[in-house]
Amino acid sequence: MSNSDLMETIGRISGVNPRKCMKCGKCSGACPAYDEMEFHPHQFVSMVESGRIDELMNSRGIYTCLSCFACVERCPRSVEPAKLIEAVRCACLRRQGMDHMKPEHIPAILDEDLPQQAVTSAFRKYRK
Amino acid sequence: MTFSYFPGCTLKTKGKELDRCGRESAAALGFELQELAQWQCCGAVYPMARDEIATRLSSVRALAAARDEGRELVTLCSACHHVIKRVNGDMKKDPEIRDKVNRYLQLEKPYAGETNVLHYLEVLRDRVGFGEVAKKVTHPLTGRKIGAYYGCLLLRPSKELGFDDPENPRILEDFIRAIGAEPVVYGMRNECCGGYTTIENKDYAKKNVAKIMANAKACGAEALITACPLCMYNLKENSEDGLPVYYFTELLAEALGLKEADA
Amino acid sequence: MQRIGVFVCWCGSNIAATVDVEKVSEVLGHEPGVVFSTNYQYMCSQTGQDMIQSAIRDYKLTGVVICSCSPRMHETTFRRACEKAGLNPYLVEIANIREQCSWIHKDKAVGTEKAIILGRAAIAKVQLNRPLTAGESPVTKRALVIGGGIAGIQTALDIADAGFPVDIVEKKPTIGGKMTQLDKTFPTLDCAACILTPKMVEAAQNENIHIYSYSEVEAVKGFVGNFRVTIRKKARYVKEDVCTGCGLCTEKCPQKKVPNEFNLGLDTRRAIYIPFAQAVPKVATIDADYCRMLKEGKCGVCSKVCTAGAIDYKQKDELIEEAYGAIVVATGYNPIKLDKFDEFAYSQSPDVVSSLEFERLMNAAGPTGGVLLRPSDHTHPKTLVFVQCVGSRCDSEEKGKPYCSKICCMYTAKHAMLCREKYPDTEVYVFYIDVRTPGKNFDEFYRRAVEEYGVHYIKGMVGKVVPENGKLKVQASDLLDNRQLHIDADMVVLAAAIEPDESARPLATMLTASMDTNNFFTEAHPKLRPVESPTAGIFLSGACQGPKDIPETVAQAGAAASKAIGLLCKDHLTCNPCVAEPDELMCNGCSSCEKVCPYGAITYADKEFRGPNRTTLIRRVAQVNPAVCQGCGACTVACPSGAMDLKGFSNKQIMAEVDAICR
Amino acid sequence: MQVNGEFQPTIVAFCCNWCSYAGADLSGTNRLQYPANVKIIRIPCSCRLNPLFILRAFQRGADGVILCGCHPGDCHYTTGNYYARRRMTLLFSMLDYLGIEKERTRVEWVSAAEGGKFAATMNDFVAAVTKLGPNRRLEDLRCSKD
Repeated sequence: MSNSDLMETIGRISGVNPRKCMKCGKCSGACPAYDEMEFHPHQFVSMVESGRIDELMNSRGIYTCLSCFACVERCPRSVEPAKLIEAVRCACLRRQGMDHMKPEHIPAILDEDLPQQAVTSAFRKYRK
Repeated sequence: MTFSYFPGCTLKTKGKELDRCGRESAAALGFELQELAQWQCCGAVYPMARDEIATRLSSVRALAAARDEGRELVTLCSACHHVIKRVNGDMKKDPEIRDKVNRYLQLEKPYAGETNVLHYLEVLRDRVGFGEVAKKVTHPLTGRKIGAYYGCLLLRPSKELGFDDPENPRILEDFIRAIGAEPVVYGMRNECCGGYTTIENKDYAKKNVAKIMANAKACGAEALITACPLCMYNLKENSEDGLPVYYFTELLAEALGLKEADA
Repeated sequence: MQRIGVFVCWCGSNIAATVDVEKVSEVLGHEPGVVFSTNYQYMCSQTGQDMIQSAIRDYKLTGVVICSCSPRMHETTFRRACEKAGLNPYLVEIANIREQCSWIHKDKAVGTEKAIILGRAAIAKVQLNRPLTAGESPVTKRALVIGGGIAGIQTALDIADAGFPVDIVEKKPTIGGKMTQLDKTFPTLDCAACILTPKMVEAAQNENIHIYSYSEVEAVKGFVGNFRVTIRKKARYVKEDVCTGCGLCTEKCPQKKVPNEFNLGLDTRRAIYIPFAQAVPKVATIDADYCRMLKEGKCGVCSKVCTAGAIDYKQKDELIEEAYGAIVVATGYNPIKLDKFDEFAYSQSPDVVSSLEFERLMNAAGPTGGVLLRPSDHTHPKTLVFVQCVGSRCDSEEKGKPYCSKICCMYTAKHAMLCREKYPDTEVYVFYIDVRTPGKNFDEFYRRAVEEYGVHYIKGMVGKVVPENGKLKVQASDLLDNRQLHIDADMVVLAAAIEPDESARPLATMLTASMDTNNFFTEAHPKLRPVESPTAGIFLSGACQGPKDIPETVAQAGAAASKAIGLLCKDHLTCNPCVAEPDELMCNGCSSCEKVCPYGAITYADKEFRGPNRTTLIRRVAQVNPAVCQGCGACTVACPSGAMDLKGFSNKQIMAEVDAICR
Repeated sequence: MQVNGEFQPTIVAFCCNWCSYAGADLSGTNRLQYPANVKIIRIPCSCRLNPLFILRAFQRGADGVILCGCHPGDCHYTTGNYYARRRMTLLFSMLDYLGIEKERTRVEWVSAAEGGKFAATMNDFVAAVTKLGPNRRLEDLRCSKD
């Protein structure tokens, strides 16, 4: 997919208009996963706007975003950065062989108390 | 008062206590949770991408089933509540998603968000009333200092969930008061515990949990309650010397005197 | 039979180059009703005007059509010329053959043909013109200022100085407004009270000014020059003219637990109180919500200690009616409530305060006597975090405001600077999105805060504040360093957005003044008429029109005063004669016109009409107040029976123009 | 109207006194050309336009009618253009019902500063109406010369 197609896809499936962003950085101030991401929520917004999507797709941050919606809740401009991060993650996972987690990994992770919910959500987040 | 009930995958397995105590307390409080005849896992995370249709279907099946029964749909698990309520919102407000889902499901009667989705706590607050709950309490948890742990899924995004004030919620605090205990308000109660990342990166989840625990302890909490099995797991497993954590329904059952009964 | 004169102007070559003026005057001369037609090089010149005037006399003209430049240019000139020759000025019509013909067409044949059609349309219209006389209405030489903050006080002082009586209506027990609560003012750091209180006293002592404190506007009737206003003087249970303001009652009152609004609830006052030492009028007021005597009929301590005998538990609200020629709105602003921004823990920790609360905590007359102490434990804070744009520049309607509140950047710089100046042991952080300092000496002031006082300005925003172990754990972003900051602060100060006072909207409805979606009053023109409301006779002063700092407020207050004075100077107002006029025989009193009138110019009266067979019947019919009607014509179209028409632009006149053009 | 065998539409433009009429003047001041088919009638406000005037124009042989007013929110009389907008919406749906092509009528907001927009709008409108050809449907043929 060309970069402009990627931008279009991300805009469409996220429903986010990055131009609404006023670059206040509240999303990154609110983010509990900040230190686990090399690109931070506010950067996702500006990098999607400027078309630097490949870099985002290759970043670890798309798998460490907790989808806790703190950025969505607190954004004064209703930009919803979490939806952008999700859209970049989807664009990545939907490519052949890009699954971030495979079923064969699971047995090693499982412990006595791990709820099904954790596995289900991880699969939803990490593979297509 | 009878509600359709969506237990969700975890409440049938690792989170049995949340479910069992919830149902028993419901009976004691005078309402019934009628489990949907057929339900499938909601998927545990809400599909934010607008073109994800398949991942919305199981929620819509549950919603349509509740509609056909003519009842409100109650969930206990925070994640199920989050997913089903938001998918319901999509079905109500997003014509494109609604149309695609309905074409896919071929229901007898297309679904358009008619069902009202309630969390068990909302039932306690809005249908039963915490005042009534307090009246039914036989074994008040007097003197116990309990911190409510909301996490993220119950509250946010508040525009869609409309559950409580997302930054200074009080529904669990009111609940704690209703069962005779003393609520401890602490700032981290609506911050994320690390969620599903515990599968991949335990240390990361531990860091989040440590902050929450430290804050709850510093504010004087002696135990935490939650409505989410994943939060429960994270708070318990990923904390070295953390506070005890309970499902809120466990304490509800205790306060209603249901604990000895089955002991 | 009409006798119409047509005058075609060449405008040098402006018109004559692309319009054959000879042909135009020739052809138009044959139009029905036209008895005289000519052309001349410059119709607007003295010679041209003389030509028109002598034609009016010589040919006994009953209507004049001038084919020339835009009526926006010289309509008044030609009307005046005709009036001098004894023709009613509203019997003149202009055909715009310059801006809308000669200047936009290159082909002379095309231009000439169009000019003829435009001339015909004007002739068709003037056939139906009726002489109109502009009415006059007298002006009541008294002004009302609603709101007694710095804006209202300044406006009142300026109007009073010009010699006109002014009344100030203030809903609080004292005038002074928000400025009384401020400590220092930017960018000069002079003490707010020191510059404001003399003005309050001046207002009280000025014999042209009457202050209705603890009063509200209840109803407004009338129109420019002739407003009739009902003022509700709320019962304060103290005789204003008897109370000496000694304050003994406020010391003896046993009800001590009333939150003190002057200090924003940071301390308490008594049930009988004087808001602050320099209050004007310095008169006690009983808070009926807390007074035991008023609630339960027991107590009466204040009455016993009052040697002047000023206490009157039986006092009732009083309604006062007064007439005014001009009304100035100065209802000001309030900081927004912060309960929807609890990520900053405002309702979870007393050490998270709004900027206005911080102002009180720094003020010598404030709850801490001017020593900066944390509200929670009265200790001296070491680390302070200021958060800007709390609730300003928000996208979502329910949570914040879409606009920039304008004053926050500067007062935050002031707070940070004062903090560092008084307490050099403090660390002060300011989180900003943009620093906006477009005012005289403003940017210099902000730079001083950074460079001389060492305030840490951080581009970024606070995302979460968590109270823990007596500290406030602040999590924020530093966008320029691209990192997340974690600061253990002792106090967090929130620069809350400001919004118009809640009394503004109901007041706007009473005044039929327009408002924007944020409840700020709209000005008549955003550039050229910034202190007037579109409703004649209503003027805007201060932050009720938009966020403003003190210098801007005072400047606007003076401007509003001068506009009001300009109005009050006149003995009579000339009205626009092109106003709506109902045909009473056709009107069925349905109120459709009244509903669309933006000025409230239409009322209804029951009138007696003669029916068939010598019967009479009383019908409700519309009446237009020509002094209020601005002549927009909305009512003429809304009227289902076609009873309403607009003078000067009547249905028949416009239809005649249409017919002439489509002929 | 036919000139040299070419159809020349008759266009009536109603312009509000405060914004659009001034905008038309400005396009003249700037010498911005637009076809001579357009004849402007000045009204105090767009809300003065009675839908009857438009019907009358069509009846008397106009091929297109355009209403120009202040931009929403900028009305000299505060709300007049909102009334105009609503009335025109209703009228247009009625004209549509009668089979009058919707390109024959138009509402445009032109401020006093938009001389360029005024000229461009008129050029565009005249071209659109020219393309449609003469208006026969509403014309009162009793008034017709031929």
